[in-house]
Amino acid sequence: MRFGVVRFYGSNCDRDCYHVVSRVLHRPVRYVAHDESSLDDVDCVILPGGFSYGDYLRAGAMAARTRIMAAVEEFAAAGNPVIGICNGFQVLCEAGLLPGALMVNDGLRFICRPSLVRVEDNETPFTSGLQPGAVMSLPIAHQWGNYRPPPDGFRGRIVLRYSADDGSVTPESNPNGSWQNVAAIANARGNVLGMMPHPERSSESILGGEDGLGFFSSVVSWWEGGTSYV
Amino acid sequence: MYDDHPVWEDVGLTREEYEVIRSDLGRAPNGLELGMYGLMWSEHCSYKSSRRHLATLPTEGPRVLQGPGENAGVVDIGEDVAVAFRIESHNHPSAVEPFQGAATGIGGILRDIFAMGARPVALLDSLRFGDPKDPRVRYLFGGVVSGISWYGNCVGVPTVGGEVVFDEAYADNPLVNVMCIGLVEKDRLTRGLAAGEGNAVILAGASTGRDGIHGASLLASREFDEDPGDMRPAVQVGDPFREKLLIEACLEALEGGAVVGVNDLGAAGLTSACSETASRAGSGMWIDVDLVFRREEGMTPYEVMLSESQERMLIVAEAGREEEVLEVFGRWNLDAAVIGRVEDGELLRVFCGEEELASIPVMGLTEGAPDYDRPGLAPRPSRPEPPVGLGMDVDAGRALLELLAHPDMASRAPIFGQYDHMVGTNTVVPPGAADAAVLRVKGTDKGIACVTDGNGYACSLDPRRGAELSVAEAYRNICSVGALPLAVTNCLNFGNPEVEEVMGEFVEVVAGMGEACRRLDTPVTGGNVSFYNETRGKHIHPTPVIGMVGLLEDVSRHATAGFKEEGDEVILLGGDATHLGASAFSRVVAGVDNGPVPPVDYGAERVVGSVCRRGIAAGLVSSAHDVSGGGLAVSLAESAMLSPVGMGATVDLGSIHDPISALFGEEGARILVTCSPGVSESLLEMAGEEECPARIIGRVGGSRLEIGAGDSLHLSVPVDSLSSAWERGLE
Amino acid sequence: MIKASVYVTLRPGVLDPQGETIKSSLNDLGFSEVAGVRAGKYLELDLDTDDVAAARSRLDDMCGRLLSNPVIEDYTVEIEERRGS
Amino acid sequence: MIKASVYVTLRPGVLDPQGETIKSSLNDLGFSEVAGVRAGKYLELDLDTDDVAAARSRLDDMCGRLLSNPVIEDYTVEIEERRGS
Ligand SMILES: Nc1ncnc2c1ncn2[C@@H]1O[C@H](COP(=O)(O)OP(=O)(O)O)[C@@H](O)[C@H]1O
Ligand SMILES: [Mg+2]
Repeated sequence: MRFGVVRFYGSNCDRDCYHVVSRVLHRPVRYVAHDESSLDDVDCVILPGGFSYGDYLRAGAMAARTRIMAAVEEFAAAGNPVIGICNGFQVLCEAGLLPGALMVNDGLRFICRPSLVRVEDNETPFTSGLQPGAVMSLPIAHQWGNYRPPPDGFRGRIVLRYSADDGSVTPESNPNGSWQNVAAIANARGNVLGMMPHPERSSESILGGEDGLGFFSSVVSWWEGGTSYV
Repeated sequence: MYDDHPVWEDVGLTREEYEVIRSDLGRAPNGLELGMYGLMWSEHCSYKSSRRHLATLPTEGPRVLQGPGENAGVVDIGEDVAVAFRIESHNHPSAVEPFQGAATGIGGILRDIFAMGARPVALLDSLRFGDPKDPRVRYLFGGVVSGISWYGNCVGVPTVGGEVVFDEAYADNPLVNVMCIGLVEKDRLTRGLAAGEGNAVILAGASTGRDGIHGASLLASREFDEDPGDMRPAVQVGDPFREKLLIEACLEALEGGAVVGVNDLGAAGLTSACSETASRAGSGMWIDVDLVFRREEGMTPYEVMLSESQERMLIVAEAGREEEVLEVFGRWNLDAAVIGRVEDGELLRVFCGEEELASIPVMGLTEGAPDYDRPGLAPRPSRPEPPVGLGMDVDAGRALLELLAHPDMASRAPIFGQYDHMVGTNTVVPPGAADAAVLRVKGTDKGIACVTDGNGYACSLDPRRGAELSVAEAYRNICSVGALPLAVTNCLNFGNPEVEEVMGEFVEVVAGMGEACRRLDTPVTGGNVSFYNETRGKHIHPTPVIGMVGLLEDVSRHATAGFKEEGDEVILLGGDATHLGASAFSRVVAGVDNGPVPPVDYGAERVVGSVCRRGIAAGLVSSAHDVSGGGLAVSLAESAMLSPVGMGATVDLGSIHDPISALFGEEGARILVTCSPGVSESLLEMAGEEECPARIIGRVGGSRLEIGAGDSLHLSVPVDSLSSAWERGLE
Repeated sequence: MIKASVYVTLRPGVLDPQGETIKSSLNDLGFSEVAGVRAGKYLELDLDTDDVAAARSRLDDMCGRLLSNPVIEDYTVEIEERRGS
Repeated sequence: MIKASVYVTLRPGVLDPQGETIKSSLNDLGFSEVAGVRAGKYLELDLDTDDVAAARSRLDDMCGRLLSNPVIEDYTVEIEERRGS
């Protein structure tokens, strides 16, 4: 299974995602430039975190309009797995591949710290190996992570919600004001996932935790095992 | 404009300096030339008041690949990997515009690191402000922290450490010192050299505008008496997005092999980048201002040469291969253009098309700058009898809570929580968890530890000892995570050097720092001097900020400060404090603003550090935390608060001379470590081998911190209460 | 050359954390009369054309495609012609 | 009740990285006529008063103290009265 990590101008978690795929998962991976037009040679696309185009105008807005995003749309339409992490999530919303929008955090500030999330949906390629209801610790690092659903109603899947350590979804466990404590959503089909927490930052024990690895290993087993939810 | 002769005063020079220029050139300089001299001979660029003193610092060591004189110092950590690091101040810009001032400070220090061919992997920020209750101070503090957060987060370099101190002395002159660390393969190490006749001089990155003209000579090299409003044109806006592209493009261009040298454009812009690179290589150079891409119309050559526009780099490329370099920048959507050539000879020549506008001996601009032996009034450090216990009848528990809630000691989470400290996935020990940050070095088993430390308060009482203490504390912090201290970079923040009292302090601080670095085997590989931190005749505390890096051979063998397991034994490496001189307790609790600053016992520092490192490397140590601000009691409290579930400890100091001094005194080299009961003996044995004082003083467990001595219990506070005081202190 | 102004505002009903924070800071500073604040963006564009009608439709297009996010934002365009420049 | 609009723009000569990036993104999207973009802030305030003159001076004060950063920004205030509300 071959991964593609998209690099927009200003992406800065591209190398971290590349590292996890190549050094921790031991799977082939290549960088995909923002102006490429084909994803024929990859099986899973990662839109990494960072500050594409400086987060100027709106986080993810300009990246969503680059050439590669047309290819990502096609790739997703064919049912292939696409994951957007942090800025990648913002790009997916801006590109219309996921419903809704990410606004500035309630506190307006950038927040960088571990967060607890509860798994709501394990019927996506990226969560297929996770237990529904399980609570995981994943780092967050964002200023624009306050998820808002579209005005005409949410027609996607909630995949992760910020929670307390016992799994209860409380206002106190919501770091940024997200609707429904949303930390990650997927499209209705389930193959496009956007998440604010950074799984690539908690995929090795030396970094203090491995809860994030499950997202990457899930998609590998899903693909290699041929399990299909989509 | 260039022939509209500005007088020497306009460029910040003295008449004597002007006369030297005249005689060097054998003629009167024209306006452009004078402007260039003015910048290069400014205090900020020429170090004219500090050079001779900095020359006394120890700069050599077996691991030093690059000492002072380059954009950053570099040390070898083995396996072909080197660490580049440097600290720099952005005090004056931050006083005028805290958000952008601090942000562009981050931009500047990053460029010094990737100019060396190193990929920036970590940032640290050392900050000083006035009383946080003052709304203006809150505004400066808030602005600086969000500026660092914005720029650092956007470029994707984690901010992993730093420090903040609040003291009236900085009310009008906040200090913003930022440090950057980069990693480079040894054979990729690049220098700021404009070598090789005919090689191309390429300017890359942002276009040149009118921003920041005379920033170095006016903002950073003068007192700050004027209304900051007057300085506003010099304020610059940062563009971290473009900087991120510039990092990637420069590192990629270097891979191609066509690059001979790289230099950032910082203070004094093109003038400085051209003259420094030519001077280091012993070359001449010509450039044509017409070839410099600009963002504003109608800029004069003078403005182009003096502009301090951000996010620009100078690249010297092999003749005939310039296209390769230009192509890389183009791919990163950055402008780049050949603006001149290296040439033989000794002149920096500036053209506008065919017309030669300036012709100055390169060395005259750089090495030829004035070198002053400014008179200094030797400080008379206050060294009264050390206060013992202060004769006070204090409730130690209440004093501890008061200390923890003090802005200088309270939790820094509200600050580092705004910094992305994890991007890059190298951060093994994040901010707040230990005495130093630890980063792994991918592709090896190694780790690097880094820290900044400064104690302006101690320096104000006793400049020499205060400086020694600052180095010792950095050293101890590096040892506490298990790393071997390697080398030092430093930022020397002072008032006006033309004031004898300030110059006297400066000389003492440099002497103290040099002594400490020699005794602790941590050579100085670079740094920065910031003078003129003075408003309306009031100058800041002499404030040397030490940036130190250390090495862990096995990064998985490191320690953090929080208690780990119930039942672990608490071991004190080092002796007991016997007095309260220059302590946070005497200042905060007793309101006594006096010394003496305890002297550094280098022998003790070395053995305590060594035993701690060896214990950690051998896997004997569960947690380690040094004793510094607030003394033993604060140190124990921090380890309790940082434990996973608010684990307390019961400590019995045995027979001590004076309990308050033992609890809150700050003298001496001390590190608190915890070990599981089975292995304490091995650690004590190690200590014995090195003749390091060490003893078991207590046990981790329970939900309270209890400290007693023999039969008397001096303090018993629930960890929860400690935490709530500590966590709210900075709000 | 046409100079255009684009105002991007949050759609009614969309919570505006920034506006709310500004409002409460203003109240804290003693501006108690401030009953509500909504925060938006203001963009000035220079367009290299003299055809106002065409410019208007192009601006609509720019707003739809990039300058605003229809999920949460509305926009308004104003055009100011500068003759003879 | 008075409704006021505040426009905060960067002072001339101050670098506008956001505006420049938006411009080049618009150009890339085929809007080649876009010769320049300057990005600013737009705030709508509801003020609980009917005294326009007082409101104007209070707004000036708000801009000076919080809404704009005089070091790098300029501001403009527009007031629209809404009678009877
Ligand atoms: N306090 C100091 N200790 C040691 N070296 C210093 C100190 N201050 C400056 N230096 C060294 O002097 C050189 C020139 O500094 P500077 O002109 O500020 O560099 P840049 O042009 O890169 O900003 C640098 O190599 C720097 O490391
Ligand atoms: Mg430099």
